[in-house]
Amino acid sequence: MTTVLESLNRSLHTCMKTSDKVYFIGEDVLDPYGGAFKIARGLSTAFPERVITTPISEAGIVGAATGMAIRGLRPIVEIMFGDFLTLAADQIINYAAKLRWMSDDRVRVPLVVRTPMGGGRGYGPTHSQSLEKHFLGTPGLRIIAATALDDPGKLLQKVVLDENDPVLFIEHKLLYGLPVQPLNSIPEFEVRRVKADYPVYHLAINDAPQPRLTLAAYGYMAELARKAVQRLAYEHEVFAEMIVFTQLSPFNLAPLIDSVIRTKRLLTVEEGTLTHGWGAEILAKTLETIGPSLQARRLAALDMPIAASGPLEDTILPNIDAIIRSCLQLAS
Amino acid sequence: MTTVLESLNRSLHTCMKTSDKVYFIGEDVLDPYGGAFKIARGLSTAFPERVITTPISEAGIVGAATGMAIRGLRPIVEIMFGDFLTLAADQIINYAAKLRWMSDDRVRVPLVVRTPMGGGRGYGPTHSQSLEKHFLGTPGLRIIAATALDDPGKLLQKVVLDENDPVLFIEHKLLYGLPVQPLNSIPEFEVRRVKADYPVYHLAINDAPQPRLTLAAYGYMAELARKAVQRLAYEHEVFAEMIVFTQLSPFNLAPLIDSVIRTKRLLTVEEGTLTHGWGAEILAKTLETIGPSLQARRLAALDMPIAASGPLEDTILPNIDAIIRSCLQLAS
Amino acid sequence: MKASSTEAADLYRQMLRIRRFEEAILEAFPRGLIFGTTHTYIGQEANAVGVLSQRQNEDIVISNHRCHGHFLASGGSMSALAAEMMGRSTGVCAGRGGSQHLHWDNFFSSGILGGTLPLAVGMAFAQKAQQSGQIVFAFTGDGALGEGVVYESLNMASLWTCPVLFVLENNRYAQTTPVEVNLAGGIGERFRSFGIPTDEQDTTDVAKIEACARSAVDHVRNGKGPYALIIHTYRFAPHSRGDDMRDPAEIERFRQRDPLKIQATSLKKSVLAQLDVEVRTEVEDAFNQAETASMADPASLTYPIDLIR
Amino acid sequence: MKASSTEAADLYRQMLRIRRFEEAILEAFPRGLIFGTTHTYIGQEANAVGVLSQRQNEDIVISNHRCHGHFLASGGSMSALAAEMMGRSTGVCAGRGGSQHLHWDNFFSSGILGGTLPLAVGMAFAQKAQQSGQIVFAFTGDGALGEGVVYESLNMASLWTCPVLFVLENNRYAQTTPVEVNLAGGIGERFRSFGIPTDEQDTTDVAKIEACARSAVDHVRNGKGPYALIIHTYRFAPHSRGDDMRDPAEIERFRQRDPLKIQATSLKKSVLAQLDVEVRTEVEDAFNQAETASMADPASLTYPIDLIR
Ligand SMILES: Cc1ncc(C[n+]2csc(CCOP(=O)(O)OP(=O)(O)O)c2C)c(N)n1
Ligand SMILES: Cc1ncc(C[n+]2csc(CCOP(=O)(O)OP(=O)(O)O)c2C)c(N)n1
Ligand SMILES: [Mg+2]
Ligand SMILES: [Mg+2]
Repeated sequence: MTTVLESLNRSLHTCMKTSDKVYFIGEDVLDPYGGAFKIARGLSTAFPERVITTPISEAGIVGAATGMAIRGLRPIVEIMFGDFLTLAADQIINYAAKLRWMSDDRVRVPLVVRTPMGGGRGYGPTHSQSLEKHFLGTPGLRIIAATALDDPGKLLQKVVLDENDPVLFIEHKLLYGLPVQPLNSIPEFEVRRVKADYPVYHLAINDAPQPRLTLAAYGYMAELARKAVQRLAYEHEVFAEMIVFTQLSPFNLAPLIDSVIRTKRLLTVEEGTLTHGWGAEILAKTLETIGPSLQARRLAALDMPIAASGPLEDTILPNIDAIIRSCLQLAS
Repeated sequence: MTTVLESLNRSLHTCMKTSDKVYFIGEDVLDPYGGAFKIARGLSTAFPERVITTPISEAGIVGAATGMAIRGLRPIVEIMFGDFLTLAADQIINYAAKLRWMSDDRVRVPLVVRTPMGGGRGYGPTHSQSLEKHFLGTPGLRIIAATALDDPGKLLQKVVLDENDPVLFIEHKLLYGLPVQPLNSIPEFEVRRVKADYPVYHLAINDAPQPRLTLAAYGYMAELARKAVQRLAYEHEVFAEMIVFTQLSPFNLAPLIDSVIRTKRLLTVEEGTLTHGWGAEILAKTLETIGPSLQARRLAALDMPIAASGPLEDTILPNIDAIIRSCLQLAS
Repeated sequence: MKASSTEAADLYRQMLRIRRFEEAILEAFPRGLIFGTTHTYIGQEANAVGVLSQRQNEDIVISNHRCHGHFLASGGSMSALAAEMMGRSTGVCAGRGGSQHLHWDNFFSSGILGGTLPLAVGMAFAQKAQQSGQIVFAFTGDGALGEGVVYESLNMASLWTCPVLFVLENNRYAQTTPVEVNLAGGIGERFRSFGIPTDEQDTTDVAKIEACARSAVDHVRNGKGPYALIIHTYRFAPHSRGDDMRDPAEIERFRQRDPLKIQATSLKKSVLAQLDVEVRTEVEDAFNQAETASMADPASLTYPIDLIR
Repeated sequence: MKASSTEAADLYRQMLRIRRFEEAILEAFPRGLIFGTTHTYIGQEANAVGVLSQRQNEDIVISNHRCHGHFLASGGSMSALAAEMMGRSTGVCAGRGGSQHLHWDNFFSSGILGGTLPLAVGMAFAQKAQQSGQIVFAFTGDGALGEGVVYESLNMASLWTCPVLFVLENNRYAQTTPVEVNLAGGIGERFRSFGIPTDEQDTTDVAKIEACARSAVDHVRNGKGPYALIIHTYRFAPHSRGDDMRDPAEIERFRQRDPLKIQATSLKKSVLAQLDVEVRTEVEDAFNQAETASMADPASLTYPIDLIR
């Protein structure tokens, strides 16, 4: 069994071994610590010259990495908590994402900014957020979210070695400890990888009748959604299919549309706060695409900061029961 | 005739006269210059102690103003171009907007951040954006957009004198030179102000037949949309009604729902880039509310930076012809 | 000036309260009582206690992620702090904030490094504008000097002659990173290059820190503008929990100048014994009180602003 | 070291090209030829020309909003720059960038103040890592010293011994704000507090600037890390256009040390006359070429990344 953490860590080792252009940059990333979530473990021992521990300067390090990327390196920046991305917002939105286009495509910026997002650990309002919603739809920025499905390390490897435009790579903290789930290993589910550079996954319960609704999710919420789909089938005899995204922005909606054309019912599930979140775009685009027969809802965090206290945090963030409730409402 | 610029400027004078808690803070805001867009003109002469010109430190001045607000003042920060809001993103999202909630409602932050947004002046990729989309849906942050309709100065005054939570106040640059349009002075339109703290406006062509579709817009796009609605009626005999928002986040959708329940067709128009923009949430929420009979589209800027060259900029940003085209498609 | 023996005892008592509280927090983790993580103040007690001895009633304290010591030395309730970390309704912020997000009276902390400094400057500006006589104490670590907004803040504080005392606690590490790896040039120079006068001390002697704080605060309170007190110190416990990469010998060496040991030398055995009992009891009571309080109630959650009106 | 007369003439010629180009730009506005706005370099020509005389072929130049002078002194095409500002397809960035967003070869500028500095540091880091021998010239104004990211950049540059020369052009104003109102402490101190050595000059003498740049560049190119050249200067024209709030007498005073006048004294009348004609012709040709080029074509627009794949 490989955990998501191990998969990402191994992938970074592979990337650095494969190309000496790859640099790893972040706060407290040196061994033996290897970064706050240990994703960098072993890197500085294996590649001492190419792992740079930095001052606590999120804007500065993203900007510096952008400069490195322009000049031929392939830097990976680790932002210790995704909550701190706000500090690098200008460098991401007004610099990294614009430089290629502004230069009439002569400058390329193969920059990867990796960061853990998400709650569930009682870290409180400034260390638990899923702030990717504020970066979605930034022209020139690709946003990718790791999942436990398939091969998160391979996803990261593609981003690091093959991309030539800036990527924000989101990793939910609660994924790290989960086992990686190869597509053929997921009990009771038939999983298809829809052909695309950044895969979209289609999950359906084995031998189920026609699904009544479609769920869309990414990252850790895809895990919760999958469990909800299972319980819906067994406890409520409501059958749903699921689309899991890895590329959030820009996105390939075709697999979702395929499914929704059949089900006419769509639920998006995300951990960020509801309003103006990821699901809004998914609903809007689906509506524009398939027209006036769609029924849809979104499930997300309550529109408030995330409390440290367990019972409060549990109430604020979406959970399996809430997904099931939303599905039942939608299916009825 | 009063221009929007004059209306806002007078409003600031009124605010500072009304309350000695009001401070005005920003780059190059002193007389005789009075700020890059002259909205602050005369303020530093009339209230020399309470107008503070600052270093070029967008994060710092928003943070400092947040501190002032917590301690009983009512600071208004001018960010010279809305494109620079990214620099203050952390102070806005992780500080100003969270402090009340995190303190169990004991801290209040009556902070106003005013900023001009928008293109149309050839300023190029870093001085022409409508970046409010990245801040929409921030829990704890109110976002208000000025319009030329009704009384923009009064809107600003309410924000400055009556609000006790942080507000981002968006002013499209092209509004400044336009005349303020009192509701009863708009030729050929019947305009209703829907009762709400932050008004929502309902516009319909005088004595028109049942409208075929609903347009939703804010800020400068509301001006273009109104002209489009007029031309649609006269040139195409397609009748539309319009909802103009001043409060973007959070928002009151009831007036829009009222209209869309009748028309079943919705077009949102915004100047920000399309994907994950304002319209996404409007479509999503409308769909969730009225269910599976809705037809909707969004018109927005192309998903790219904004070019300096006129013909390119004109192509990237939405215009009246594009609104008309979108309406005709939707109505057909 | 030699402190009277009651004063000396009080300084010791305050440091001991912090020490015992933090130890109790670390012990409470394995018992599953605490949500999230923590950054303890063990080893740095002399800074908060020495500096905040100069705080007057309504002065403001801005703290960072390592805030328990600052909070307790500012008069914050020990049981409310324990309760906050246990997610109870009786917590300082009713369970919303947790360890690093505290607000109580004129005390503020948050978990994003550096971002508290412009707030401190703005608050100081407001107090000056309102001629309240209040000043702001703003605590920061060496690592936070990496953040750009710190320099924006120093510049504004200096330009606008704001009554703020910057207290820079250089505990020689930011998380796992030694200060030399994070910081080029010098700490004092950084402040002085913005025209902010500094006092730099390498000490854990609370009496000495108190004396330095007295003249620093005099400067600030007398309208002479910001001042920076730079204290070279050390933390004995891990950055948060179990993440200590430092050489144990180094820790041992610094433990020789444990602020409690130093201050203990000026106190009688009997006084020490009595304080020991007093503080142990206080901490036990605080934890008992916190533990028996009800969990924060989801029904108490509110939206941060009215969603529609 | 006395420059040979051809060198002296060349420095003059380069400054004159910038001067005449900027004047032509200001004249072109009322004719409706230019999109957006501009920030001219009139008065500061000696900085770009003097400093960039030390640039070797592949060195990198990072510029700011006031970039035309840096661009021309870096060898950028005058007609492409004029075309860029007129929104033509032949513009430096095919009309996408406009006045302040230029990229050509190893030249970069952008319109968000301060944010170019971490890029400069990262580029310098990359050149060092690749042992290319290339260095980075990073130009900044006094006003940009308000931005926090500048200090994050100085810290990284110093810690990582990056081959970058910071050129701080203090023209005594940021837009309408005098430097004293924006900046506490001292400019030199700010750099030195990060361990970055500085050379501070109050001059518009291109020969002097060239000499200072030579030793500064030596330092950087020899792997000794970053260096800051601080040049106290003045702009004669408004910040952008028509927004000049300065005392005309002050402008007049500074015009006494017009870099062109100073450099002219070391050149023969005949040379000056010839250069005058040459440069006038060059500028005219450049503008004609730009004006007759086709407008940028909307069909040339592309999305910044593939939207779906
Ligand atoms: C903006 C930001 N970046 C990173 C962190 C993660 N972090 C928390 S504490 C810490 C080290 C801080 O070092 P220092 O300022 O010296 O304080 P100390 O922990 O030593 O008291 C880091 C990197 C953070 N909280 N905020
Ligand atoms: C982040 C940011 N804030 C504000 C501005 C607006 N602005 C453009 S130039 C300028 C003044 C810059 O002064 P300085 O750095 O001294 O350069 P100078 O114009 O004097 O050459 C300002 C405030 C900007 N472009 N970017
Ligand atoms: Mg430290
Ligand atoms: Mg200047």
